[in-house]
Amino acid sequence: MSVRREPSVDLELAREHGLSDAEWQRILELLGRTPTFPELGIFSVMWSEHCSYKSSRIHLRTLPTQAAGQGAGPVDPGSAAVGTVLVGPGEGAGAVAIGAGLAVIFKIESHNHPSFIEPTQGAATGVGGILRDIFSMGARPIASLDSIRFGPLEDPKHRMLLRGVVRGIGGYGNSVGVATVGGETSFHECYRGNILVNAFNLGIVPQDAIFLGQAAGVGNPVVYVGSKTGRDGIHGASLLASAEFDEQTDAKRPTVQVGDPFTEKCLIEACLEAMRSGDIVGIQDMGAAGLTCSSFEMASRAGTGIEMELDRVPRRAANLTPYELLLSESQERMLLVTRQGAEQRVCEQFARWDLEAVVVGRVTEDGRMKVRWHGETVVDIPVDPVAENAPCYERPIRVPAELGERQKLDLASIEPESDPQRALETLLDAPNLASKAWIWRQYDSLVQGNTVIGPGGDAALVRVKHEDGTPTDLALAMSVDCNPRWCWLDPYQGTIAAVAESARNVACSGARPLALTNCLNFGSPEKPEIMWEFAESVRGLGEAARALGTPVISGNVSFYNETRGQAIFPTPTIVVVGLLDDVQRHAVSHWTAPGLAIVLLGETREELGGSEWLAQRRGLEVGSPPTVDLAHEHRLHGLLADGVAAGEIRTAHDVADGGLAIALAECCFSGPERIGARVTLDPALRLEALLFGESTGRVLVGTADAAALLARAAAAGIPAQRIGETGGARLQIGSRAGTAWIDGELERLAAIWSRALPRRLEEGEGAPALAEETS
Amino acid sequence: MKAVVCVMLKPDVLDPQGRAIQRACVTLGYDRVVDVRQGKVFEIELRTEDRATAEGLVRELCEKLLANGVIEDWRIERFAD
Amino acid sequence: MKAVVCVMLKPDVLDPQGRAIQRACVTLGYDRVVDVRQGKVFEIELRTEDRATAEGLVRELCEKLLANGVIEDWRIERFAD
Amino acid sequence: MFAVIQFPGSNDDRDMRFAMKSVLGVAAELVWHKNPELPPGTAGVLLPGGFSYGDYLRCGAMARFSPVMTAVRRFAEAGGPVLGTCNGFQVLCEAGLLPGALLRNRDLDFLCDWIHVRVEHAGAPFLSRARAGQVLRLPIKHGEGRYAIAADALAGLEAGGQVLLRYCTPAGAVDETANPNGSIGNIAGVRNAAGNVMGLMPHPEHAVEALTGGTDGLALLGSLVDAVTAAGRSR
Ligand SMILES: Nc1ncnc2c1ncn2[C@@H]1O[C@H](COP(=O)(O)OP(=O)(O)O)[C@@H](O)[C@H]1O
Ligand SMILES: [Mg+2]
Repeated sequence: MSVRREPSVDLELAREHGLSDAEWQRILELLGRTPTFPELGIFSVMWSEHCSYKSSRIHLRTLPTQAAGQGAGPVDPGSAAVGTVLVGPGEGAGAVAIGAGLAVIFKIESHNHPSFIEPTQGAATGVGGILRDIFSMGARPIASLDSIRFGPLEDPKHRMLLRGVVRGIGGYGNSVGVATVGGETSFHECYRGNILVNAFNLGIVPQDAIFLGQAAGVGNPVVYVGSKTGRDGIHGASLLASAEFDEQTDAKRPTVQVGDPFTEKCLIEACLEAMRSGDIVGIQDMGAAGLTCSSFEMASRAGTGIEMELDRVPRRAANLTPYELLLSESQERMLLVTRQGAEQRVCEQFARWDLEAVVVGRVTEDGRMKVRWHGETVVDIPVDPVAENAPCYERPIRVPAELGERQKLDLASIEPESDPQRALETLLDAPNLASKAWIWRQYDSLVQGNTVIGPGGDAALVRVKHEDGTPTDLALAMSVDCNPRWCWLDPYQGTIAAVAESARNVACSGARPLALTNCLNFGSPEKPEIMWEFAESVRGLGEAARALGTPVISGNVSFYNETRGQAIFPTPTIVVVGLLDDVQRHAVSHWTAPGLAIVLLGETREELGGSEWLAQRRGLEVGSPPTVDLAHEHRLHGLLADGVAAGEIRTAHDVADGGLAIALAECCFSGPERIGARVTLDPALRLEALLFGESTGRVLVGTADAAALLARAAAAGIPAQRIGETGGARLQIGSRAGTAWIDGELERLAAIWSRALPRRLEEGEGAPALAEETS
Repeated sequence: MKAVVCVMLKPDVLDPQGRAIQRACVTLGYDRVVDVRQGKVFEIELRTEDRATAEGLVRELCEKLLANGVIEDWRIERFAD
Repeated sequence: MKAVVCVMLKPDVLDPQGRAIQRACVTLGYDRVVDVRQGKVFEIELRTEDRATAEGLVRELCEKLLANGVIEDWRIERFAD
Repeated sequence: MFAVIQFPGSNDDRDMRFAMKSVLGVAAELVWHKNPELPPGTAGVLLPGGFSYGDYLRCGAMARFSPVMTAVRRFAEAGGPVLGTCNGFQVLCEAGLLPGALLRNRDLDFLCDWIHVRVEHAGAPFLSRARAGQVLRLPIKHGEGRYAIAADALAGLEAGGQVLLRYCTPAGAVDETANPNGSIGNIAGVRNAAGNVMGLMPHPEHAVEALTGGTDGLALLGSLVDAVTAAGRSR
């Protein structure tokens, strides 16, 4: 056996691994002995917040994970009713039946910290990881979204981060041939020390061909597939800065991985091929905590054990230790369990794609994970206690002392808007509201030929094909949303609003919301105030999901998003996915022709708390976010779907950040050609609330048959008013009495809106090109 | 004065490009090619005749701009006139 | 034996990357940087101890694979052990 | 039958097959790059877009060594029609089947957008369904699409009528504002001297349905179908 220098394992080392004293005790009891060094490594990652959800689990348990009316029993795959949840949280991703014998599989995940350290590779590997979650379930990934948040663009570092992250997401997604069809981008001081990069992917699979990460069938071979294992990404090099390691060992161990989209593309094709062959029993990607986490989870789900010969694992670097091999997070690797006797065939199939596939172990019945290294047993621990019975904490919760202060907004003391035209232009130029075309033009949004609505619309809309390429009439709509400022002012209301907005965006295409996934980005769970934010947010998420009939089928929690004690705003990123039965009948979010009537659905209230107008024009981030009437939202979804299906609704655009004036402007210039609008409003409210207030539950509609639509709205119990018509080359908004509040040439307004990001990025031309280049 | 600077991925960081090239070499029959690493080279033209000044400048540039120390190493390959 | 090979765009081919970096240098205050060209560097590990063999091999590789003669020039920067 | 070559890392291979099979209704098969031969009955070869071999080293540089490329070269030398789009164009240039090379975009970024190209020379086999001067709206999606070629070779190309498509404004004006990537002479697509091999950076296979953005790509792919059908009849 090769000589290994390993530190001696004790409480001290356990602490350096991030384990608490109580957890250390638990390990000793579980094993009845002191763990080996590799075993300690395994416990530390399996029981880390990231893998075990130890602080979040008791909250997440409250979320609805099944469709309304769906029984608890197993469903009949192949003919499950549309909307049935086939796989809920716990697997790589969730699955929902969509008809035509197909299911949609989707999930969102964070890659925040790596992207801060190395934006291009951090973001790229984030995309790679979420793709593996999807195709490891047998689905072909067809569409991605990204939700990215940075500090102010005035900071050159954040310009560099934005460029790097976009290059990473594009570089990886474009190369693997999965369309990035939309996303969300925002900027705020609170992300200066901790950016957010959340990646979403969605795939299609026949309902009866969904694969799970299970190591079933005693005696079945366990096969390692994909890239060789290197020393990269071994957890928290920082945690391990101990005397037992000489300086060099640590310096040699990169914490950030480099993505290899080419290998991933080959893996996608090879895995899908292999899964169709009938030789695969279970499959999972080696994500966080690599080989350890994947093998434990697979064995745990199947109630089996695994026996592994670590020296068979393909290695990229010399002298890798068992500890490193078990914990490495090298990318583009999968773990498969095949039928006995099929392993040779499977390995050859991968060889066709020039991918390495090696039998590294087999499934056992004793429920233990046994790992040998050159004949010596280096790990021997029971699977269940590690994977399933990980610690679970009910962390203390405290309402932030200054919450009242945050929420205080005395509208009477706010100076009224005296120059609405100027306000509109300021908002159009605000990075949070400006066009994000500079970003999404760098993403291939067309590959696979299914993109009906790409980036730039409310929700992206993607046509569904069978694996053999035959098109269906179905399409899926998806949108990623969160207003972090609202969540900071009121995490409960803010999260409800995020779900509502995402669902509303989806409904604007004509699709019916089906289910959702979420990525909960928060600060340290060890702070009671943060834990309060988290609990409130999950409470809101559950309530909204129930009310809108969109079960939570997958998700991800990212804690510890803080730097020097300064946490980010609570940022629960939501993606609602919706289904459209007839892809030919859909609505877009821009005017499609001049001469259409403009109808506003929903009610505008005097709500300015947490608005972009208040932030941009008065420098205030206070108040309570607008309230959400979930019953109204639900009715609105039905109205939109029916109105689109009936052909009455051509354009539907959700009124969100920046309010009615911004939404109107977007309708005018986000289409292939600009079309103006003339709108008259009743000045029943404060002007800034009327034009820039962000009351929820509103949608702008363009229709050729206003009467029919108004009747339909009345029948559905949705307030609706005709406010103007499309046409011309100007955006004009005024009162019925004839006061012109806003009157601007589209060309000029559109230029402000579309130049806002590139202008800021070019100003700091400098830090751009540099190290972000990979090719 | 001209400086030639090489920026390479750190030895333990995966270099997918280098690996692909090495494989291509073998496929082409060059099986003596056991490893390839691909990096970036910068030829930097500096307005100075002084070697020490140039070196100081280039070092700063490497640290600030040309390499990301998290995954890359750099070296000044040579100076030329 | 190891060979270090540089591949650069031909002098008359526009190198927008090099130009962007040059501008970035100036923005950062390094106005003595008058020109930057960015190329690729390959570190090739060869199974041979013989310098002449190595050189022959590397030349062939450059011509066949590593550089595209339409737009690029290449040079062997050095050999090392 | 059309052979759509599938390299490891090809992305638009299935989309190309979809365009030919499901939209144009002709036989089309994916052909694995390790095949030393084209399938019997191959009447046209399509090299799809994507990132063959990850586009590591240079776009198309490694794909040209794939075993199937020997057969493609033979097919081309025998006068068979070969069309390369995006990465397929890059492969053809690297393989020497088309003149020139494709470089990093002028503005460095990958660019996905709908652009316009002007047909410079209509006619079989690639543009019989178009007329000279016609403007086509097609998508591009590439990071390395800046066409480059030495000055004397360029003169030869122009003189020989080998420049088939140029980036232009919607109205058909060829100027710098309409040049998305800095290509010399706004060149978006060229053919070889014999006229049976063509490469272009835009993606005709992504412009075949109104539902997903437009149908101008059929001008190219449909022409190819016509050419192959005509050849089949005359044989
Ligand atoms: N990072 C990004 N990647 C891709 N598309 C993006 C990104 N950021 C924004 N977009 C697109 O820009 C448009 C506007 O985004 P957003 O302001 O979030 O819309 P909304 O307010 O309707 O949710 C959307 O179509 C969205 O998909
Ligand atoms: Mg949004």
